Amino acid sequence: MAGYDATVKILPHSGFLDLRGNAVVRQICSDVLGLSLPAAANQLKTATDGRIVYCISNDHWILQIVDGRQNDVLRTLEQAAVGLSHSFVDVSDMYIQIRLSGPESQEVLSQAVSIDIHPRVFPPGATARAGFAETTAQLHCVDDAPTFIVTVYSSYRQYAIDLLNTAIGAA
Amino acid sequence: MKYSALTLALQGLRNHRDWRPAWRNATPKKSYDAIIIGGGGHGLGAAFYLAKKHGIRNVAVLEKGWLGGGNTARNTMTIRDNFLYPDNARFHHAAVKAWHSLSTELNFNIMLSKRGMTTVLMSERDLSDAQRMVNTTALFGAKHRIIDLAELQRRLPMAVSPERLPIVGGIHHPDVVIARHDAIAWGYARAASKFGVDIVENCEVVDIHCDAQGVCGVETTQGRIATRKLGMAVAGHGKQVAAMAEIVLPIETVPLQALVSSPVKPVIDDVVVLRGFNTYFMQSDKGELVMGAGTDPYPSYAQRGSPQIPEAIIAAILQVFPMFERMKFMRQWAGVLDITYDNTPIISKTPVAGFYVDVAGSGGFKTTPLAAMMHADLIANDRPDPMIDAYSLDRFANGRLILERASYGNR
Amino acid sequence: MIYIDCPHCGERNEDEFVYGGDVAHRRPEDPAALSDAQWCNYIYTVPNTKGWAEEHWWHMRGCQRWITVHRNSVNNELQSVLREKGND
Amino acid sequence: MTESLFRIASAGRVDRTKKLTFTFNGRTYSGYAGDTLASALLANGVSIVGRSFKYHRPRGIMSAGPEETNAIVQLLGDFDEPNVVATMLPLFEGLEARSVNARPTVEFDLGAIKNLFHRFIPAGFYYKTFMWPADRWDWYGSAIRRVAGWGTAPATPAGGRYEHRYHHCDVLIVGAGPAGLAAALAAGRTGARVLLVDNQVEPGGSLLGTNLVIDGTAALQWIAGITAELDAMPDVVRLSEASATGYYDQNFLTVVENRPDKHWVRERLWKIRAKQVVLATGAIERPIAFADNDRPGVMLAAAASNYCVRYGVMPGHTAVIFTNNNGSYQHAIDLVRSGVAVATIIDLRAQADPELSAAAHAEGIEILHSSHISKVYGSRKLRAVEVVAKTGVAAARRIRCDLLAVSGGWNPTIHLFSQSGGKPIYDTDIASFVPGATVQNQLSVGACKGSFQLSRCIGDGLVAGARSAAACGFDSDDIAAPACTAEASLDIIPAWEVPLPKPSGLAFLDFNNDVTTKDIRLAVREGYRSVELVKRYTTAGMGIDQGKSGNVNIIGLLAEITDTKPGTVGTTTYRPAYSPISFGAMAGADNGHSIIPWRRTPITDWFVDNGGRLDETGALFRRPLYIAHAGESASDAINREALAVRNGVGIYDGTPLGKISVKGPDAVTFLNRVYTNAWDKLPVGRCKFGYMLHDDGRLLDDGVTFRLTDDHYLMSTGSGVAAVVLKHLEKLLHCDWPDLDVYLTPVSDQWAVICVCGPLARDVVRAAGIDINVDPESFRFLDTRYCKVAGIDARVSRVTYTGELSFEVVVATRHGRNCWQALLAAGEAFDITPVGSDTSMLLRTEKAFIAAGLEGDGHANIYDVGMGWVVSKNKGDFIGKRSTERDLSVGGPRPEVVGLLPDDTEFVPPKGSPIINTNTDDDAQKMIGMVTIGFHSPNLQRSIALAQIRDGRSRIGETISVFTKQQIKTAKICEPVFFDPDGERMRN
Repeated sequence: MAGYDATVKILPHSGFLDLRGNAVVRQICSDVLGLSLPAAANQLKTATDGRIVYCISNDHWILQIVDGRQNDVLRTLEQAAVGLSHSFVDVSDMYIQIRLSGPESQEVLSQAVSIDIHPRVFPPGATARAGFAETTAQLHCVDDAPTFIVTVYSSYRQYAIDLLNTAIGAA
Repeated sequence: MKYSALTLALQGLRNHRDWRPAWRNATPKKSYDAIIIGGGGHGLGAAFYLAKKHGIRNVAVLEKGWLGGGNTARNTMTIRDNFLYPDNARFHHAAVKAWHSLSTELNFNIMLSKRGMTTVLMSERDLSDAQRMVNTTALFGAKHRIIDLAELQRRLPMAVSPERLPIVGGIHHPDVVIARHDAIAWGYARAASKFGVDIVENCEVVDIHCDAQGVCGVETTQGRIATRKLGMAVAGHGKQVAAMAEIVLPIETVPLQALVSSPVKPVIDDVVVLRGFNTYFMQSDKGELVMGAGTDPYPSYAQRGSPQIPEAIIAAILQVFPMFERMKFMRQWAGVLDITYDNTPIISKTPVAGFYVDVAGSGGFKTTPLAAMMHADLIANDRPDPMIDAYSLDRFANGRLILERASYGNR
Repeated sequence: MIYIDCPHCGERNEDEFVYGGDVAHRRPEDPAALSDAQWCNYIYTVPNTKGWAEEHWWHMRGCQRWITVHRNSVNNELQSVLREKGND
Repeated sequence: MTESLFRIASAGRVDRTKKLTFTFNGRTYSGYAGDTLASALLANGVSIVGRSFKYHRPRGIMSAGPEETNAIVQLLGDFDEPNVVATMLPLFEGLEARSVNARPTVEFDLGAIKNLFHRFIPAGFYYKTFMWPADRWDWYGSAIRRVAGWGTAPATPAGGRYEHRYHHCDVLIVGAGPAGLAAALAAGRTGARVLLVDNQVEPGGSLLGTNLVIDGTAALQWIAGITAELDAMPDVVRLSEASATGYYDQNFLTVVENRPDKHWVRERLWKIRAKQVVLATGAIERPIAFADNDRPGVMLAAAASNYCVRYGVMPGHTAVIFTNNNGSYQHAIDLVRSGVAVATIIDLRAQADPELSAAAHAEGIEILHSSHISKVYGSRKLRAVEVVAKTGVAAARRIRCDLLAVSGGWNPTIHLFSQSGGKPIYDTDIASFVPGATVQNQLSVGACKGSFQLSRCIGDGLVAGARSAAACGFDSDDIAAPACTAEASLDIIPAWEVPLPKPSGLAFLDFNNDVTTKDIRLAVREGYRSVELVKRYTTAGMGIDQGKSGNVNIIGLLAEITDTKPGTVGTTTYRPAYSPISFGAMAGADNGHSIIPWRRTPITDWFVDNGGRLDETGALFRRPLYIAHAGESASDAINREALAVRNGVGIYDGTPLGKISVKGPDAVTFLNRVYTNAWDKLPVGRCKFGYMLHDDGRLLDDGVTFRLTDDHYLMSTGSGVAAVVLKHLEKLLHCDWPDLDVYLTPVSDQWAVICVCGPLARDVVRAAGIDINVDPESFRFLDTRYCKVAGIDARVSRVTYTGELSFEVVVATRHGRNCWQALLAAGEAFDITPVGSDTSMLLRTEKAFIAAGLEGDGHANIYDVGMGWVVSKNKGDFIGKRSTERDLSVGGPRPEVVGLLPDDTEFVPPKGSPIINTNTDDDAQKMIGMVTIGFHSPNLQRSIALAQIRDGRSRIGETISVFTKQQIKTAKICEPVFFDPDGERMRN
């Protein structure tokens, strides 16, 4: 049986830090990371070294670190934020990432996601945290293949993969 | 005219020209010995029992729309008694029994079918909860019985154990019956009308009048009517009506959705509950699968269905009955329930003398005859039968609630 | 499937949210000062507003923040939120 | 094979190069690609396609759309499916179908005997009989059930694949008839995202069945031009065979697409959120009620001409038209031009549009005004009709025909509009209901708004499309409306029924449920006057077509009988689905795990591979109840595991526990307010057990909270309530205590939790190379330390869920499996035993560690379950405090948790067994408590139980009665802690 023209791949583990704090904390983190934390939900900023920061709400960010140095980053951030109300938590194992790519990946993803992911409103660089079938995902469109990175809770790893493969409809 | 095969045959020869209205469409008098607000099964039933059992026949039932147009019209016809806590188990077991002789008593066929109910259990935890329910309710005469996989397979030969939630066993509830929902309102209306009860349609109560002694009358869209005994049996707007007597009822109004398939020849006799999916269905006499689940997750007065509830219900049913894949979803609807904090009815006196309420049945179709009987008894005697002691409004002032929410399918 | 306008995430389907009660149903400041009956009234009696009401909803499958939603319980009509300006 | 007598030589849109063979009621026929099953049956001269629901009267095809009431079939073979509407089913090679509701055959149906008794079974007859013997409806009910129902539910799954798709658009247009196409064109040209859906196999709607002219060319060419332009627009999506079924809140609509572009998908359910909706759903022609108006050969007028023009099929050779409006004249002319001999138009009105009359006369058609059908000849196939003048004494005339094309007017398809929340209003111009004020972002155009002229449909469609796009911020130039064939207005006089020639005749209003004019009169006579009561008493409108063709006639007749106006009678509520949807499409794609996710811990697979009996244990995890060795029974496995924990060492996967990081300067204040106990004195590196209540006093959760740093705590919750607790805590912070400076972060999936428990636990963690000193003096009960276990970064704590010496090893999820294996390997020398949750339930029962969901089931407060020691008396308000105090001040008996030691030590009291007062017969007083859990304890070598008993703590030492299986067993009430009451073992 044929299927939609799209492929699913599990990405290697990344580091993730969950960052909470007010505008002052946001500024300090931006300075320390050399990466400006967006102020509004469902925006992201990418740094040249591959770090990505996703804004979840106006006092909540998730920082993705790809070089495995999340503990160092966490320590540096903690030092910078001493005395300020904040919460920085290592959540590297909370999430796993799936890469969905191919000309029909939008058709596949829209079987599980109710938000609008049409390229007009969800072009490369767009992100959103939204319902993903029976769980939640951070969605990130990275190119106009199109390719979507779907970040889900790690206990839902198998569920998310099975779901996407079923949606693709390959035999 | 008495309903029977004989009169039906005679009328058949006379082109049915002699049938008279099943109930008199009355214009309200200036005053009544008792008034019931709400012309559904509960309200019409209360009027019937006031007339029949208590000899109070100068009674009016005031209905703002058409008879039986509230939850009597929007339910899934299932009459069950699988309740956990003693007060509820006792009341609901008696409530099921109260249906049995009703067709004869009313001379109106309410089409009571003894279908039985089979609950499909899909985890050891559910099985363990089921054991608790079965063991507790046995004390009150309920005949619920845990059944093993082999017996479950015999009762529901089509059921397939889903991979994700394998079936571990079941419960058989032999006493569960279904009845034609609209017929209960019509049957009570006809029988009450015969006793002289005035049934007034399109008559909305807009205010309740009280004096130093308590209730003294109601203001309606058809004028003012005096009474010293006022019963209320409304669903969906109980809070608003009670507020007219300055009573704040502890209820919340929540939609309950249901749906039917297009009709097919008989495939299943039992009412089936899929415990793991919080879903149930049965096949009506007309052949439709009638399906339902829990109440909606937020309150609303809008009697509107939503798309996700039928999807979830049908997806769940297909997990266990995959051969229904090409059956067809035909119609969905939503009723609104008044529910209390403990999902248990209020059949009670109120702080206003002469004002009584039978509300918040949480899907009170199944209790219609008994609740109506108890409400009538309460109105006639101004004191609750021990059967409904626990359903008093007082419990919301002292915290002695009957928190059934953990129990079986209680919604 | 109502379409709830989250002040953080924009309009989202209701199945991303969890209903959390009427804003008017506030927990008393000093429960100890209340009589048993007054306290029970708070616990067991909700406003059950018919018409427009302010409600708490939790955006569980989004920003995970509690938000306030204006909804008409008679017909599920919703009011859009006012957004702060100046977000970059 | 020669062409059938009913197929027109070259007309229609069927593909004559593609011949298809199909079987109906066991006979093989042929048709063409482009046919529906209905058109193919007509082409083969099949007149009886079904039997009616109640009287089993023979029925023929009535319509050409989703309103069909008679041609309801059962598909057979690979496509086994009940209740398929033949008028909407595209013919395919090898199609097999049969009539429903006929035994043994549709031509000779034994059920038809009921037709002879119809006078004895009017509407609602069952309410009046079947009551003897007393209340044994069951006897009759089961017989009646067998004759009710339509098709047969298939016995096996069809194995089709389905999918759901969410879709957003600026403008959704429902219906690709002239109005919808025009709207799509206007909206599409602005650049807006447009979705156009239509339930037919090709666009065009009503135009497909007519010979109208647009812009000087055939309408079909106009359709093709627009379709091509739309298909070239990148942001316009056009769906065929896609039926809009539901219109929900905030412009959320569902559309079922049959045979979508992806061949492996059988049906796709679109879930659409549209900024603007244009409804161009057209109108449905309605019949007229006259005697025997259901005979095979009686068909709706537009349907008859549609079969000729669109499918090249003559539904009959000699036709009579019966109408009350101008619309049918063109249909009559189309029939004649297709080769059908049309003898007569019988018009209820005194006059018709002069031009149309002239045109009809020119085709040789006779017109009889102020006349109506009085009689129909031919019960199995129409042979002739009898016509009489409305007034006067002219003798009845008999006209031979095999097709009677009827039009009682048109009902706008307002179903979706009504579902959107709008109220229909009655329009006397068309004698039907039209949309009232819109309530969502929606416009109705064309026939569904009561505009039947083509030029208006197109003009209004263009305007609606442009306006809807403009509302979404897309503008463009106006499009000029094309010139169209001029059409006369409908000029209808309502005809809800015509007089019956004899009182026993039957004139049908709802063909699907066999509801006649007499049934409506009977209902009214019996007091069922409201339209809702009439519907319910007679079942009118409740059949498979949901009243699409019959409802307005019923409303009209009801108005006439009750001497009011149709607008006053009002409609019944229109509800989804507009047309039925298969269960498969409703459920969507399924891989067995779609609707309930299976969350996995890193150790789940190990249990799957090693005999773990998995069970649902909350929060979508499946955990092992026990891990059985080959040949071992459940109770043997549980006993073995329980003995191992008490006497050796066990290992347990605690990963599903909820974990919440609590951080901020006010963290300790927050904990003090949400837990019953005080948190001020907990040092860093220590943890403590806490109890959380609902504000109504019920138990919410218990668990251990660790202090990691000065202002950072890690809370653990029960696995099943993890999400509930997070929501509860976040709501308190947001709504009640916005002043508290605390951040909560859920971290459940971050950590794997492995519990090593039992007297030998210390030896095992040492053998696994734990790199801290675990001596009792340096690593005390309730200490928590960062360290390495088997080389893996870990946080190890001395907490217990079994009452034994325990080490809870917490590692990052990705290392969970490795750590588990390392501990198993290290424990091999100590015969380490993996244990399941049934075993831990037994162990916690021995220790009376209370389960919030069992002992505290809604009635019991924290004192009742014996946990008063967790309540701090010296702190301010906390959640649940006031309710707990209320219980104390209200007084009265309390359901207290105690232990039970059955006198028969082999008797395990079943869960839920009532504990009864044997001195009373009063049911209400009899039950004084209930067993919450019972076990046979292998460690105590006897049965034990926990129970909730009214004022049980003051009765310790008494003997009580347990009611079980209609027997009474005695047991002694005891302190609930059965094992190691002083807790020495866990502190060891």
